[in-house]
Amino acid sequence: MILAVIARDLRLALRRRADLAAVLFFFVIVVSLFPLGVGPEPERLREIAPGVLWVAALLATLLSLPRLFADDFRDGTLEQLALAPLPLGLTVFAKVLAHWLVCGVPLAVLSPLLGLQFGLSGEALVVLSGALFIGTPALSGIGAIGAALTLGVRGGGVLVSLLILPLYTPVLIFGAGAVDAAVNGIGVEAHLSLLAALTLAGVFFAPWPAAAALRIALE
Amino acid sequence: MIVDFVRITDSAVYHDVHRLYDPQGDSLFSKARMLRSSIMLAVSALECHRGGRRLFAGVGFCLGAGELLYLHGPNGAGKTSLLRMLCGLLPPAAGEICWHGRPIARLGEEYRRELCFLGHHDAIKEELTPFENLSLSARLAGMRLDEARVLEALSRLGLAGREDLPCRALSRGQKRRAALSRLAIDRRPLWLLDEPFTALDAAAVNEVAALIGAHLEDGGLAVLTTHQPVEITAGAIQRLALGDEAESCRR
Amino acid sequence: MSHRPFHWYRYASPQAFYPLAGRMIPWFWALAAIFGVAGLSVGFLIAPGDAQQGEGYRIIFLHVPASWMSMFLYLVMAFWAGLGLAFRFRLSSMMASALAPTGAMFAFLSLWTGALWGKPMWGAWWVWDARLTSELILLFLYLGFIALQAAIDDPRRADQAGAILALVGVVNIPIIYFSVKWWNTLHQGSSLNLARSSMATTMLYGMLLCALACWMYAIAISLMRARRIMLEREKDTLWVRKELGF
Amino acid sequence: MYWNNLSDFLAMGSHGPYVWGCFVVMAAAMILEPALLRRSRKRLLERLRRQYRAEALDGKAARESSGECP
Repeated sequence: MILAVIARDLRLALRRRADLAAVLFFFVIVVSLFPLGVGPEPERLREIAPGVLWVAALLATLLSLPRLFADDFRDGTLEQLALAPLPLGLTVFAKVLAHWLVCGVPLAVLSPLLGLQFGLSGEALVVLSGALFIGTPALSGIGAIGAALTLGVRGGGVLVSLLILPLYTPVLIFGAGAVDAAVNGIGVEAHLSLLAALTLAGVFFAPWPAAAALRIALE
Repeated sequence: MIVDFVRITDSAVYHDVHRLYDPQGDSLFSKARMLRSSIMLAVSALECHRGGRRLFAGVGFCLGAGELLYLHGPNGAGKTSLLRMLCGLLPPAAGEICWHGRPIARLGEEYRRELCFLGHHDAIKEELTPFENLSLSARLAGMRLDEARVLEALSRLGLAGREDLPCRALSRGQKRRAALSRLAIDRRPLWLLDEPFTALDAAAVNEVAALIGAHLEDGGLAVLTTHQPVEITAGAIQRLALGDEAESCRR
Repeated sequence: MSHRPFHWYRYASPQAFYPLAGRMIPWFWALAAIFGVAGLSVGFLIAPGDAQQGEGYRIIFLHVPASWMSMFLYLVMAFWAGLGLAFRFRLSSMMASALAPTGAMFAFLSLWTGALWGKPMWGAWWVWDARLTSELILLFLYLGFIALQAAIDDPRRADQAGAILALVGVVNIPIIYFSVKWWNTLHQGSSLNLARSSMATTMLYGMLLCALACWMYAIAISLMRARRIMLEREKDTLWVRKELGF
Repeated sequence: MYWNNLSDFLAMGSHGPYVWGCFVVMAAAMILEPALLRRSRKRLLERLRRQYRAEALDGKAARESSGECP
């Protein structure tokens, strides 16, 4: 049943490739703006690269969050999902996974390309992509709570960022920390393991409050 | 699969038969449900508030197998809220809803496996085709359907040539038909339909009425809100008025 | 602030709680004033100067109580909100909404006093150290709670949505705190570690008195705001009309 | 009494502006907040009284059911 929900979301996302592309272009544009603002010195760029790439990934995920529930809420399919004989938490878990596949994975795949702009070494690029790969599920999971809370609320898009960015800080710290450690050549295992812990917590615990928030929104 | 024994306890027999049987085996399947004469939806002293006002209070009724409940009343009388309470989406301010004698709040998924809700929204995705929408809602309801049954259900609702058009391209009435095609394949006993006949032409109205009649004959229950007078042939019909027509105390 | 009315159920309804809160508020204001005067006089007049930090350290008599209160009020808010969500007690949800602005104010005051304390000690208005940063994030959590409740019109849904956010926030506060601490351990450790208090006892008493003053103040102000919320939400009921003499 | 004269007390050993900066802001906050709250409460009471008076005038006050909305 969970696979049915995941397959459904993936098929819907593929039918609307424009949204998908918009999120990725946003990520590329935001990252490419920084060198223009900060200046071309490779040394400084290499220093700020982890932070810039991670914050851009954060914002890109945030941009695509409302899409997680808003369309289903508007055309009534969210009610049917809530009435499916499946715990709502699992349905939300499936949607978070689908959102991660559609939004998180492309970010992780694309990031090494953009890392080159900042002069990151090969090894750092691998760690960057790996950290993003591990971290983005947590972004989707925690973001689902924000998306569910602000469902059908006016000004919801802006509100999501205010609600969710504080909760994103641990993921940002460990994610950017991992890449920073790689750039400086020190061990990344500690960062990545903590990031993985956050992701597990995010993906397995976040859907339940999100489901509760959905139930309230559907009242 | 042949059933070797059937445990006749009040709420269990229906589930055993349902699980042991592949939904395709219609004939034997419905005979098993006739065995269960006491399928019951019992609602007592239901109360609903919206925006600080009390829409209705003290609403209660009992629905046995093969019975249909008409909910009518002016707009804003709380018909939709009552339906949403019955399907567990909206918790009532007071009162209780029991299915098989057990409150639905505690039943959770078990209850949701028994009911099919169709609200104002069509609950179909614009990007997907009617075929995909219907097979998806069937899978979500826990049914494994082969292609033939889905196509047959769609053609029954007059969508013969349009199975593979994205729903965006369909008219309002056709979208409603695509949503209602769900009833053609649904085997769940309790149907909660919120104005199913809106935006439908005469042919479609008769078809849906026939579907509901068949469902009632089959031993199912249905709660219906509608403004058009429609003749549903089978089943005992109860009526419940909400709002000004009713005498429920207005705050 | 977690006083529990003795007859729990009799005071669970806003109608019964409104007059009771009305009677208690003056007492809490009085207590806040007494503790305030005592704490400040100890802190500013009696306590000796500090060896390295000179007289500037006296800011801790304002900074530490504010930080404590901002953290404590968030926990109490999450407690009331969780109660409101679980048992649908409208009164406890109102209490949670009443606490949020005061908590946000204390978080802001903690940041303000922290910055003014940091300037003479570390030479910079804002220092990215673990405790100040997590205090900043706590302020964002408060603002998120208030903004979410303001954006939703239906009071019941606003309460429940706010409750979920508060509970998720409470679970995340330790994670945020330790991740920030892990990221930067510039801060001189917690200034009040009861095990090895590096401060003279008079300073300790001064700080505790100030903390009590802030606590009484928080109770008084949130009871007042809770009463205002009660009037607003129950304006269609008869007891509010009687309350206003109609 | 630690201080021997007022000017030392105010100067706070070269940290005066910082200490008093904190003190003033905190005191202001703890006075402003209740004042704002009292003002908004007064405005709410006026609004409610006006509303009830209007209702009383056009006879809506004669509600038949006594039960207050829980």
